[in-house]
Amino acid sequence: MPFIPHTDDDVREMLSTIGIDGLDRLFEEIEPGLLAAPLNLPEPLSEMAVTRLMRQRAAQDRGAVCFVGAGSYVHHIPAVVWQVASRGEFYTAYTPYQAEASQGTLQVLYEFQTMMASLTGMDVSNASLYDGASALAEAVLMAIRIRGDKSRRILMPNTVNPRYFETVRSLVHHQGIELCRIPFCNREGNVDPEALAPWEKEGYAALVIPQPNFFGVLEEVDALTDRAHGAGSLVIGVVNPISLGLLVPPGEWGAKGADIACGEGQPLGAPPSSGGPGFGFLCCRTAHMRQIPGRIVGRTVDHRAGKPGYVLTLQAREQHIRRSKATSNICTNQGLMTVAAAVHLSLLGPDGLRRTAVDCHTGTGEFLQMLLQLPGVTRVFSRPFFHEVVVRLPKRVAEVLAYMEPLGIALGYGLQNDFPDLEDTLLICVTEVVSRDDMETTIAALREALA
Amino acid sequence: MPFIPHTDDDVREMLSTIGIDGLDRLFEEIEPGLLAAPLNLPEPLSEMAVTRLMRQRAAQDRGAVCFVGAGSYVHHIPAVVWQVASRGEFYTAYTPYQAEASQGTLQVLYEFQTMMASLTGMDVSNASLYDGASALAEAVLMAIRIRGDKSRRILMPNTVNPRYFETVRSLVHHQGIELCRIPFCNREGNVDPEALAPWEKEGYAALVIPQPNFFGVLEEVDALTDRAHGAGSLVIGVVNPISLGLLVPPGEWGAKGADIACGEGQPLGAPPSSGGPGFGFLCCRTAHMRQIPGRIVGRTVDHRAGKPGYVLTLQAREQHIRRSKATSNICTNQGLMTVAAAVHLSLLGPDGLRRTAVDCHTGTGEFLQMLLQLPGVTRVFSRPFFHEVVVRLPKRVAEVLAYMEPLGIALGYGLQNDFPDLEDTLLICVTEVVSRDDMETTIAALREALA
Amino acid sequence: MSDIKGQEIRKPVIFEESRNGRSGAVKGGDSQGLDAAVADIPGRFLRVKKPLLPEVSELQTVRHFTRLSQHNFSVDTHYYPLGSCTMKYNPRVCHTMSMLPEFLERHPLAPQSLGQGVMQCLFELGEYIKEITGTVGVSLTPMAGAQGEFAGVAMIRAYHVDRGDHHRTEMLVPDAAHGTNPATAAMCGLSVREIPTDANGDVDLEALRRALGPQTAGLMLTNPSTLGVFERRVREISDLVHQAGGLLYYDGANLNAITGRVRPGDMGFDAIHVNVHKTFATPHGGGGPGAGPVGVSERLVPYLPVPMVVRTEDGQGYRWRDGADAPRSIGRLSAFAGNIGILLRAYVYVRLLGRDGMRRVSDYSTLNANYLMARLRQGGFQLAYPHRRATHEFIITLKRESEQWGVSALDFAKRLLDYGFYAPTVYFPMLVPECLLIEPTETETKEELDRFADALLAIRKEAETDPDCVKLAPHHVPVPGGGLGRLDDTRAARKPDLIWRRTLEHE
Amino acid sequence: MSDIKGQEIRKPVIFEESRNGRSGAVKGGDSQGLDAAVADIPGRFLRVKKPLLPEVSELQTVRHFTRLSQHNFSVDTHYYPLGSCTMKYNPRVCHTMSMLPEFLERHPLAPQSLGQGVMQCLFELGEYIKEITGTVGVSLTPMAGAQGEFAGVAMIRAYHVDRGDHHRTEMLVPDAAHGTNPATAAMCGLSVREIPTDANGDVDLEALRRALGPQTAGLMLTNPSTLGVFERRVREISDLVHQAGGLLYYDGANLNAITGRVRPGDMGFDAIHVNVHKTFATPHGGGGPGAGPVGVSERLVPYLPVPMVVRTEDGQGYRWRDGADAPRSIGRLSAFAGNIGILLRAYVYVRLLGRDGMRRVSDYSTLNANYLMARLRQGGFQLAYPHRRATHEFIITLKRESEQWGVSALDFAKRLLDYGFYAPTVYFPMLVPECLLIEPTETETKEELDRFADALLAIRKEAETDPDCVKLAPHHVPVPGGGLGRLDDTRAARKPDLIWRRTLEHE
Ligand SMILES: Cc1ncc(COP(=O)(O)O)c(C=O)c1O
Ligand SMILES: Cc1ncc(COP(=O)(O)O)c(C=O)c1O
Repeated sequence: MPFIPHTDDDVREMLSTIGIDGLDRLFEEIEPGLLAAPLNLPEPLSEMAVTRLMRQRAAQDRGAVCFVGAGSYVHHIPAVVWQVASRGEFYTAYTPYQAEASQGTLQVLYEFQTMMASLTGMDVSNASLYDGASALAEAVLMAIRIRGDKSRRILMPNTVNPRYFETVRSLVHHQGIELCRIPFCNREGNVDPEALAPWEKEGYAALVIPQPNFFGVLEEVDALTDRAHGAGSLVIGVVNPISLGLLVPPGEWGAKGADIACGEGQPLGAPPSSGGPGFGFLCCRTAHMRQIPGRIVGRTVDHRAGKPGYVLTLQAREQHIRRSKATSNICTNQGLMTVAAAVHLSLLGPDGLRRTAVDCHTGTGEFLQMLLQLPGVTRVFSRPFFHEVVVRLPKRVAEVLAYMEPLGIALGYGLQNDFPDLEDTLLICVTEVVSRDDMETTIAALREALA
Repeated sequence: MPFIPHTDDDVREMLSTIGIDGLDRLFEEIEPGLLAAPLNLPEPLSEMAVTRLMRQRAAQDRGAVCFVGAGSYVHHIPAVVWQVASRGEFYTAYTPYQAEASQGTLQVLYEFQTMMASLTGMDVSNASLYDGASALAEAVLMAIRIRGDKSRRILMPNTVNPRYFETVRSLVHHQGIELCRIPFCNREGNVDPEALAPWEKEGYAALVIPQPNFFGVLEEVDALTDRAHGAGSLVIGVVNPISLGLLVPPGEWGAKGADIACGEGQPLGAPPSSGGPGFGFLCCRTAHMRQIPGRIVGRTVDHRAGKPGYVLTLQAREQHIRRSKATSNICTNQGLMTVAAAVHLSLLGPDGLRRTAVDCHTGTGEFLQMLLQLPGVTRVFSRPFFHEVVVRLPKRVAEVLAYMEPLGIALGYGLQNDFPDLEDTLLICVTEVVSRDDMETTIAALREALA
Repeated sequence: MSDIKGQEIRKPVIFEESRNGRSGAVKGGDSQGLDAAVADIPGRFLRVKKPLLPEVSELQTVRHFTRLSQHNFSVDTHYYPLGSCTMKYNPRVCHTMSMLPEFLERHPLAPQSLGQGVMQCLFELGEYIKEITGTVGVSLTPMAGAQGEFAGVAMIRAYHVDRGDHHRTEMLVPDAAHGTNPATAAMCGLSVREIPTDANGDVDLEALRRALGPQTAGLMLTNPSTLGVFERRVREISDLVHQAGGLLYYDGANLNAITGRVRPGDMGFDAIHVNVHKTFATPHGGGGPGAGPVGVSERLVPYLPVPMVVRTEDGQGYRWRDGADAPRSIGRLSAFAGNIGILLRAYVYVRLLGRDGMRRVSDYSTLNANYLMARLRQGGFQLAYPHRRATHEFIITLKRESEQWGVSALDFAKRLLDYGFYAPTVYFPMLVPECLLIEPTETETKEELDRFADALLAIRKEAETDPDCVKLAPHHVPVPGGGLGRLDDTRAARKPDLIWRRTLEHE
Repeated sequence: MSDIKGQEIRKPVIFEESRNGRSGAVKGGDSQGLDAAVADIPGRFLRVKKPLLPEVSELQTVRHFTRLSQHNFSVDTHYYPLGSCTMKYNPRVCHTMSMLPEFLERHPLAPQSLGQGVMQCLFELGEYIKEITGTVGVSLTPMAGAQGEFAGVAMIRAYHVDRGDHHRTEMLVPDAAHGTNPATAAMCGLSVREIPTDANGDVDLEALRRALGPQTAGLMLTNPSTLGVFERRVREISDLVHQAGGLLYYDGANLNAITGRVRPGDMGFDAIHVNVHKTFATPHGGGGPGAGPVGVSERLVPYLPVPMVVRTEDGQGYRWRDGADAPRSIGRLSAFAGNIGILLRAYVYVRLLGRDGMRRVSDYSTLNANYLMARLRQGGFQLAYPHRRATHEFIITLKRESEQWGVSALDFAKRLLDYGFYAPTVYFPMLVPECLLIEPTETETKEELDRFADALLAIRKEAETDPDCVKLAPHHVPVPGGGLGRLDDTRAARKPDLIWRRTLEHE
């Protein structure tokens, strides 16, 4: 029996110890009328057959030369990362409830927290949330808790990834929180700090600042942060961790820095994998530490020798203790992905991370120049960007994408669905895995598509 | 610097501790005239670039539907096998010279030895040799040592894999050992025990018996063994370990059983991998234990508590102790492959091994029937076989194979090169990974090829 | 004798191994000219201070994390009877197949034509989950059990709101419920009322009746409950709640006990989440990722969270259905479509087990629990619900031991580590004093159960004869600092040390 | 306190976990009708007694072998300064790339058109090895260093025989040589004469001169030698041997010390093997597999072992050249073409390092050895060759310590395990008494070397003040039976227990 080790003798002995005469007796407390008919599930497959099946399925998912970013990024992941993270001791453990039996996982998480806090320029980090979008929702809820009853209004620029907006809406709207959209400048693609003015009279709990924003454009984070702080509000930064190899971290925005930083950790060691699993990260100031959702690992000492060791801590925030008053309902998070991230960041180091950021950014710059050589292709926003950029095509985007698709080229993400004003525009991203050859082939194909 | 952890500060401090002022000084004892010009090697590649390169190379090696056996067999390998065997602690250890620091590897080897000895029906096993062919050469040398000066003649039927014959010749001929070829019966494909008669007067050290033989044909192992023993000679069995799930093991051949059993372990957990790595195994009777080549692990106890533990043992046989009088020059063997084999055999168990053997065999039988339906295809030998069979085609084999090749079908192994008498014949093997669909597609293609 | 011990050598924090300028993974080219390359980004946007990331070699990275990994109990190395968590064997082939590069490298926004393989797997998995849970609609997007709960409760709420039932803002939750249940209700803006449990572990029906009313949004129930017993009057309960106008949420954490035997949908539940890391054997990874697909009855179908995989109109392929397509959906719960890599593992698992295998899961997990329970009862342990069958888990209470010998459930748990077993769940559910919630799972052998029972019995003996040995345990499980003792939780919470600092003297 | 310890729990032999009828990997179908299926095989050929193989579940298999793996020191977990074995970091990407399914699944006799990728890698690797060793022909087929030696010596012998020099049947081997050298010569039917080493670790030239003669087949030399020094008069030696009509064999075990600096071919060697698990960082896997490519000078090219990858006539592709194609070849050394999976790892390694990287290997391995040597000398250890530079390894002799305190090199080695270090090579080469042959490799950090030096110095102190502590070491490394002590080698050899038997009472 697959995965079940019981021999006939075992079953006999066990039933006799229990004092019953058959497996069915184990279920005798269940009302007979409830017992289900045999399920309509496929016949079991051998491992060999499953292997064949899954390879066929995978073969249908032909790889594409990928110029799509928009929240998920294809980076090179060193072979070490998943060979280490897939080790059974990490892979098949549970949340480290018994600290002494889980020091490995706990120390990795402590190291992960250190890396994320330093990367974002914040004081503390939790041990992960589901993804970047839900992390932003948790950050919003956290800000509301911090602000107490003062305001239930959150300013959410339209330059935030629209999928993040939708997720935040689904996750927080039950709690009477108002999400106010802030428009962006059509020419520059960023939020003018003046756009906050209308909200300042009534006040708001927090301003969300994406850096880079969904269009790859760099926001004036210093001015925005100071302005929000000036209005007595909190600042939540939403950042791409790769960009933090190069860009000023949220903790250093403006005079006082953002209060909460969050984002999607997928670029740190997780393959895109159709969108998941990656992980959400969330960092904040020490002052707000007890408002964080999710697991947190702390360093302590053992009772006997006073030597360092690690435990899950500040658990009074969590659902298993605080129940309906918890900071969140999250329980299982994305643990293993943080192991991968810790390994990935250890391999990269600060220089490697910076190099990756630069390689992506210069790749995007180069590709942009090549695009702009094509007749009719124009750049949409004029401000500085990081590794992602919006261009307008002289032809219907859907048509162009359809032309590229059978060639195995994912040319970019069409913005028109989410932003009706941005007709015929594409959000384009180049990461370090895209080669010069890839770019040239793509430009040649695009030239034909536009012809 | 890839893989080199030295910072500039490290290098400075280290040089100063050594008391020199530069790396070149480390090589000052080398005659300057000997120093080489910069090597003509390619520029270094990043891990990402190497990954791209190797994937391109791999993509050239398009998989084939494979009906070739002839000494290497494509079996399904459960995912567990290499995930466990690739664990760093197994993968990056050396030969377990310090027993206490290598109990993991040593216990696995002890378990492996137990499995192989039981599988072959022998008393003891070594911890692996390079491959099946070189294991046969070592078995031959071992037999010669056991027989002392009595004879330096080995009877080697022509039904032994010709590559094994070539290997044995290269490896033993310097020591004045005579390899006598024994013809096989053209109709039945096996060695008639009577064929040994001519050698019995002068005597011989050992008879090699392949089971199944190179043609897949089952030899009359009982009669051959008894006859060799009757002539005062030793018997060396060369066996396919998968077949031992089903067939009488060498230890039980004839009245007394073979004296030495050896073969290729690749079917136990090693992918074909263009021919290597697999491993050679070699088992024998307790009486000949001290003549075995290669590593052997023994169970012993610790000095303190008297609890079981494992060590490399009987090392007085080996090159590092006995030097020019050693039983072999082998040092590094195929250790990791035996870990994979131990895991693989644990997953299979006796029933799983038997099932695999049966599935392969019935697959071959079915495919043979399908082949014989094709006009002009005939079976060459009439005797019982195991999972491999010889057929004659009504057309030049080279032409037929060339037709199948671009279809990604490796239809079999043409025997004519090795056996000029076996014109237009193909050695064909079906293992459990070949599906019915594969067979039908192949038959359809072959029908066209023969048309 | 020196106290330096091979197995207990200090594991430094990786930052202590770091040296300025050292580097890991093999990157091409050199770092020169990096600044020039980003000249288009104005200086004010550029980071000045290097982040504190390890500067270590690739070997140091491998060695550090490999050694840390060995400081973990896990299913692959230890028996792990953690109640309510179903720590059964995670088949390796599920991992291998979900890690095929074509699956991993697929961008979520890549054309759907280039993702038909993964989408077919997801679609079929949804169908299987519907069949197993007895529901008619499914969404795979929730990223863990708790998010599945959120989806379920949010759907219930949306249902009431859609019908103008704005006053239904109270969620009923048994006192034995997992913390995520009340926390989820709160996130959905509902108030929580607790329903007590009766002496035999069933919901107190009278109390339930009293609690139901026009304010009732619904009831969240785990069945088998977290008390390790099957709620016998579940149909009565569901009728009562439905009659009161509420809907029923099923916390599927314990589905492993009943797959192929009973279906939550048949019991009358309207929304159900499945923890794939439990019943579907996907790994828990030391904390996640999980996935929490939700299945629903007819009336909640319109509210399912997006996106969902559906068949294309021509029936030939699969496509994503998103918000535009599902106007009454409770919306999106994550940026893309959930933890697809995890869902693939669950898919492979169901294909391996098939119909009979999915039924054997409940048969043998229940057999193992009942056997272990019988052994422990015979050995003198007190059961929380002695008159009940165990489901796939059961509870013993150490109240007596704690009163007589001063040895708590936590002490038993810590001492088990010395014996090489991970500890059962302790102090949950909260209503049973000094409890151990023990879940053996179907993939453990009788011998392992016997060893575990023997260990618990031996510890009980120790508790009687040498209570300090148990109270100070563990004695043999090293901590990274080189110590061996139990860790100081209180200090951790009082003086939080959450990130490493270069200047801090830790040792 | 109980003596049951989490880290020291008995690891049973897997057969003890076995139960009749239990089974592991997921196989389809059922076992019914197996007999009928092989009705075509007469009964006398069929096995009756089931072999003793484990009957365990997949989880039991995973758990058993995972736990065993943790009972191993390895490069991935420990500093491993095993002299002459070059235990440096084995890049994981080499593993991943060589495990691509297209490479793994290729049958050795599949059409060559379907193997051009792997063949191109092999061809290029051969070219790199020629360049690195300074040779003009290469064969990759030998399966380890010792088989490479066999190939080299067999070629030398074939060369003499071809020239009618049948009397050249004596191989000269320095007394410091590795055991495989004389053993190989013997396998090639040659007699062995040992050449002594002088006080500074160089070959005794006078003795060599005396030994040379018309019977000389050649000289086998390791340079740097196994004494951790570079043979300074290697050109004089090669001239002498060549003048006497002999050829020179280079044991490439120590190539890591000189890559990119000096080439064996330039020193005058005619045949050279390379241990890819040493210089080319392929893993040693607890014993192998390795690969031992041989490079040769012009005169030995015709004798290279088959098969070899060569370019096709049109220069567009690659093909196997075998015996038919190479009539003077010493022949085939294995059934197919050697350990190709291992050679692929070596190929990836060279591509990662490139020209500069291959040179850095020798720079930094030599730097590390000389630094560690300096530290140990300063700490009071006695060097075997105090007047010499270390190469990539060096020898300390514990003669003094052993005489004064009765603590042997083996005791030091065992005590190092308690400190978390694998032990250096002991008692090799045989001519240095109580020696430790220490090879740090280039991939270790200065800090690790310092820790190791500190440990050796601490042990030296222990040897002085508490010699029993060292003599009874290790104290903290558990053995599977649950003990902690040193293992009894003598008993193992006297009463060999080489396979487990059901009836045997082991415990
Ligand atoms: C009964 C119960 N409900 C809900 C959950 C939450 O599930 P998850 O951890 O997947 O969010 C758990 C998890 O432990 C549980 O045991
Ligand atoms: C000096 C020397 N020569 C030869 C060998 C034999 O090489 P292999 O183990 O690859 O057969 C070794 C291996 O340890 C060695 O150190």
